[in-house]
Amino acid sequence: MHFDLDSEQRDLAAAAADFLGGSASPGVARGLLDDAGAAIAPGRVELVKSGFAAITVPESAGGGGGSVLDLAVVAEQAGRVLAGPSLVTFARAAVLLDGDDTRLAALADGSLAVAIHDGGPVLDAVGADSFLTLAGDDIVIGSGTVTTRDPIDATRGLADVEIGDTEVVAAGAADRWRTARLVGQVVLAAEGLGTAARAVEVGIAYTKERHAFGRPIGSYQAVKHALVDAYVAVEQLRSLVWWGAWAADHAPDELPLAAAAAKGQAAVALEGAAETLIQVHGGIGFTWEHDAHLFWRRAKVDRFLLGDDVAAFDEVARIALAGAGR
Amino acid sequence: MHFDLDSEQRDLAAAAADFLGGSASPGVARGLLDDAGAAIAPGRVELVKSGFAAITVPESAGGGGGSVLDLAVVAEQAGRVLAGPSLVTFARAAVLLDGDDTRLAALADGSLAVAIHDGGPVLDAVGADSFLTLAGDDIVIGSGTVTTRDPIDATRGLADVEIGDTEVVAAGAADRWRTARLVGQVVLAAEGLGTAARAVEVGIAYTKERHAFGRPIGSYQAVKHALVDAYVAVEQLRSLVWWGAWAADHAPDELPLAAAAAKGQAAVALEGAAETLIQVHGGIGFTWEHDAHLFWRRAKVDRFLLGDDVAAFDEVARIALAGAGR
Amino acid sequence: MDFDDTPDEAAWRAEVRGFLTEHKAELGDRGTRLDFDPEVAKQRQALLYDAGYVGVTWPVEAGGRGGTPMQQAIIDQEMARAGVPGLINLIGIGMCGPTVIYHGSEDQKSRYLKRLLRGDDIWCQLFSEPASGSDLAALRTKAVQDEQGDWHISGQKVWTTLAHLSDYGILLTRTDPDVAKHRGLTMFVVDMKAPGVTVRPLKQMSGGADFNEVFFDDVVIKDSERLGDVGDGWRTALTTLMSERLTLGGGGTEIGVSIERMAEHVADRIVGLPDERQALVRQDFGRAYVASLGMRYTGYRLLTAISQGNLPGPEASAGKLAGTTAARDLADLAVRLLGDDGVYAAQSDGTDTWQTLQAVLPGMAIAGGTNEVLRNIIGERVLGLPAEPRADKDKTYRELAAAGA
Amino acid sequence: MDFDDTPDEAAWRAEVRGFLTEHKAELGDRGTRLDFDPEVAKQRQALLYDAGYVGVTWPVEAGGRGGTPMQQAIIDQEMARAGVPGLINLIGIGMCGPTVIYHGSEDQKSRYLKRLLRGDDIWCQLFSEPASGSDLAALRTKAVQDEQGDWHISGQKVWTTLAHLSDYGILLTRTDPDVAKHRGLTMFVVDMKAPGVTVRPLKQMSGGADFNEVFFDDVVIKDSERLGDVGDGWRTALTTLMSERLTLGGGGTEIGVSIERMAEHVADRIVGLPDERQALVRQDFGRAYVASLGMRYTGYRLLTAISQGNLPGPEASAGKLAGTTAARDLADLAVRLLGDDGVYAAQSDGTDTWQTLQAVLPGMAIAGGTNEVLRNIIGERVLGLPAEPRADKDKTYRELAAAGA
Repeated sequence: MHFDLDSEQRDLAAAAADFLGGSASPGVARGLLDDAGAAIAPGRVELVKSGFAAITVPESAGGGGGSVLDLAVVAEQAGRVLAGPSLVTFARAAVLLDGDDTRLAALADGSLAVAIHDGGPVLDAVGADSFLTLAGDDIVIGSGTVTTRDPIDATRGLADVEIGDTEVVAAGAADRWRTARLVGQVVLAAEGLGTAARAVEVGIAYTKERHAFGRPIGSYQAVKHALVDAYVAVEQLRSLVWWGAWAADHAPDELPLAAAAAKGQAAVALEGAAETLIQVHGGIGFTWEHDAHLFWRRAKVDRFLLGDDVAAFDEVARIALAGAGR
Repeated sequence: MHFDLDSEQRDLAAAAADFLGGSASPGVARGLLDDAGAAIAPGRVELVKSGFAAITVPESAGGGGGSVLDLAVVAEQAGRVLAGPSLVTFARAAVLLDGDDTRLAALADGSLAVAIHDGGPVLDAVGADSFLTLAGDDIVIGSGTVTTRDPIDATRGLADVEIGDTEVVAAGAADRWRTARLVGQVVLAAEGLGTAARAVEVGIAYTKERHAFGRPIGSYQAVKHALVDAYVAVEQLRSLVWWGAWAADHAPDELPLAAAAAKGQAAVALEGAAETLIQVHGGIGFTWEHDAHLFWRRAKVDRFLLGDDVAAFDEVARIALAGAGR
Repeated sequence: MDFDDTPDEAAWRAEVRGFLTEHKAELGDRGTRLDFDPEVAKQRQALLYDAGYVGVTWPVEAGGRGGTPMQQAIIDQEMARAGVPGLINLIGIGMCGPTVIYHGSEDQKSRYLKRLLRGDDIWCQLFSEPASGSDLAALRTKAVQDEQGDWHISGQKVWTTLAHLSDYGILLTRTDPDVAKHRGLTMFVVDMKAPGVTVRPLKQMSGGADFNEVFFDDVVIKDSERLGDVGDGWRTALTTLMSERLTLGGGGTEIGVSIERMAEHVADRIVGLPDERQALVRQDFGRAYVASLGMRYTGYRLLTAISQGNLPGPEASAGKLAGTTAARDLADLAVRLLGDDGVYAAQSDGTDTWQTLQAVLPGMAIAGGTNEVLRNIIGERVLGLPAEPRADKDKTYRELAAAGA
Repeated sequence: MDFDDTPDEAAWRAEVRGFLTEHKAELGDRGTRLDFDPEVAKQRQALLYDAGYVGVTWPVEAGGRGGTPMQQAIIDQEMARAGVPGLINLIGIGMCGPTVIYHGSEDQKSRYLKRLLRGDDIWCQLFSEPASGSDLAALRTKAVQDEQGDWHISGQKVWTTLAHLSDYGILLTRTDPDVAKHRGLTMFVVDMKAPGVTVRPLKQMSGGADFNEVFFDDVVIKDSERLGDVGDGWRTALTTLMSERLTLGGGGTEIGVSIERMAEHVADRIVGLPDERQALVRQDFGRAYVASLGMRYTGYRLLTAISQGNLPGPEASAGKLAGTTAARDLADLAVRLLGDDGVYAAQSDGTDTWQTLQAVLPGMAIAGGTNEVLRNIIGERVLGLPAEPRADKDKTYRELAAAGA
């Protein structure tokens, strides 16, 4: 049994942290809210250039030829600094374009700026010029009219999109669409893991320093236990993200359960961590200039992406109950 | 505005506490679990004799001619000491037998030992010789075959009952049946209020005395805040019980909402108080000889009586949403 | 038990209602708190004061009418009922004024109190600091007396509501760092237009700016503007905080969101959902609705106590605890019911009620005492549970500050 | 990342599995913990020990085979898989034995260890007392040395698993009340059949009796049965408690209820419910199921650490926190799904699995460290948050006892 990252993945995480942390940050996320003209970081061009975006694109198409787990490792680092665009978009595109080496190459070299359209607000629509969507049972690609709206979390690049002319990428490929969505849920959960873990770290650091009534507030049980509960939820999430990524790579029959579990736990753990972060900071925690609300904004938006947490837990129960007693 | 008990009701509470506390107690409740032959306290005969059981029976039929609020005041005291049989049974019977002065007199003088059959396990079936139930739209009374089962809370006198021959008490009286059930929910919530309030008191007393690491455990936030949350829930419940009882007496149109709210809050507040009581006691709290589990048993059973908490909250929402925007 | 007014209360209510009805056009409509125009708000308060409906519980000699808390509660209820906006100078009336009444000189009282009630001067309360939130007595703002007897103030306050509109403030300062931290404090009235006072709005995560930071750079205050004795500021501040609680009045029924409005929203949105989701929504909504009913009727118990001449104790804070949790859950549900619009900061029709509520609520569990501090207060003062041992009682402020506290 | 055995692990697993398969009839079936017959259980342990599968991680000279924690974890997994009951002397192996190994004399080691591993002697751990639960060092049981050097023990222990079947116990006592409470403790091996030892089963709220009270009335222990130095009992006890954590082995996947069995129950019962209730049940079950999956895969991370020769730190306790909440919610749901049977202690067919689980779980959030204590431990040792100030560090035990602590 080796249910842990290996040393290459740890190196990958370090490299990703280095690259992503060099430009993205909660401060950049706040800047996007303050100024609609500001650019998301690291941004689509830099993210593609770094090679991290195309980790799961085959080497034959100019990608990294890596695993979903590799991508999840990077996604966690992206989540820590609220980076954008989301690796969820690239992960799903890589699955949807499977076999279409021309478009995969365009995805990997940045000439195809794609987002995935599920029928509601589109993640990373801002800056995308092409949209993959499911038409009947066919996966199609086309242009789209993008209508941006006032964002809660501006790093998600969400917008309403009306799809224009399309052409078929893969016919009769509803299964592949589903798989791509499950992989997307795992990568989304990996980003949530990073965001939640970072929120807990920030909370811990503050409560060690901040004093009230002659001692650090982290010594008070109310504060300490809230952070512990958030930490425990994050570590459970980490296990589920790893399992989900492993299942995407090696055990497709486990993927539906693992992806739903990771998606649901991510929504709950991230929301809990972000709310705890604000609460342990007291007054400063709900000011605009503090980073706490940027983690919180991510939490409030992510819980609705790729289905909400309620749907995820329902799906977990359906799968578990369908399998009961077999 | 006088949303409070008046001095007569306070005297009534004191008298009820005196009478009920003279025989009933968690110790008696434990005894009922240890020895199936032991008698519930104060028991049907004594409770009738005291006059408390027939508070809501009209004076013309030999009852107290009091209000549902009066009965709720007594029920709270009954809940504090886990007394039985339940005043819920008497409250419902008084409504169901309305106008039938002969039977009401028998209820008030104890010659009619009745329980109410809703279709599931019957509260206070143990020791009852007659059963009121709804047949079609008629309220009927009849004998029944009582099958006792291994109880969780033996003070509730729950048993399965198969109804025998019946005669009609009131024809076309489905509305009255519903009202009786709503009144029953309020009185059940009042008993729950007493039990929960007492559980919080016991918890407070213990955590003031018990020391760990050189100070009373009640000074630790984890313990203190758990008790505060339980206390706050109990005080919210108290307000809802009073409102429900007032509505039963004076505002029948508010009764469905008030009864459902009280029922739901009672289930949640009592369960929370009982679980907190065990938790703050540590090891001693889950021993047979400690009283904590007797409060807990009451909580685990009561939440299912007269519909469960899930049904109660659903009903609250239905009523609130039906009234929205009117 | 009843929900009826006593004859006296009914008469008072009729009088108040009559006045509000008659003057509704002048008094305007209750909108959001940030909407109101300060000048209009001051005129409104003057109109109400001149009619005798502001500061009714204050002593006559302080500009009030020596009325009862219940009279005040009825005014609050009737203003809410009539949709008349609240008073702009609420903090002045609830906190600053009472402190001046108890601790001010006759000269201060005559100069300040009536103008405060009329809304001629707006007041704010300058207690909290960046490094002293829950632990108020840890404040750092320094006041040093010069040879003329004037005080020189340097430091920073924060979370100051209305500072940007205020004419005066009550200011808690540290005048002696070499005694225990509660003992070296002194309170003053400060002229908010004095040289050296800088007010900066503090933007919250919701985008609103309900609070300010206030900087004091060698601001000079005459010793005659002192409230209470030198070094006695903690006791003076307790008067202020106690008065704050009493300002609550008929409160306790609000959870930061109108439950009726929320019910309309849910009723509106639920019909579009599959039956199974509707059941889930009803379960969440039902629980939160029960919490709001619990608060409303607990508020009536408080009002009953007030009606009988009693003053609410710390148990009045229990409502806030129950309320913030319920409000959070309601806001969550409200946004969830927006469907696709829930990921944006406003609905497609431009309204943003629920998203804004969602962003305001985290602050509500903190402002006015974090939920954790409220639990301590209720646990200790209502339930009688023992306090935590205090590490800072036997040390001077200077020693504590050196240790990072 | 993989879930596969290394070649060594696979070989070991095959060997263990082969043995268990071959001897399944002798080893018997895993039933409830209370079912087992002590004599049968001792024979089972002897059989496993003689085959080399008990105490594999113990040093060879202590009767073990100097194996790895992963070998032990594989034995645990295979025994569970084969449905073989657990070892009766688990506390002896996990806690008492290691304490003897570290702190016992050569004579004690040779007399006790091998018999303990074989199950020839059953052992218990006598630490907790009525007045010292979480605060173990507050214990009162007195040990006084007479002129011959023998120790005389008086006092009471509680929560002692297996005391009624035990031959020996490790006993923590107070030998000096006039020093700080952690410093006046001394540990002994006590003969549980010695005169003056009385064991009384302690009935729990579930009706079971998994624990005992043990009374010591002038029980005499030779000084040669001391473990560690006089006054050094706290350090000795830390060895015991540290070993307890390591006993966990491949644990972390259990939440006191088999999630598969629970899923069967839900699947069974849910079909009879209206669609809307089914959705509510799935929501609750889905959340608890995710918690159980989270624990299972976190357990695999722990096992991975063990497989690589690392020892689990205090973070291993995190599982218990997540687990007790999930288990409580699952038990609640399970009983709820019984419908009318949920108000009785057993279903109409006489089974009482879910009602019993419901009654056992409140104890699970307490036994082995309350959830509150676990949160302190994780907060301080894993997250590095500061400890609370301790009021009892600078006082002698006698002073604290006089103050009621």
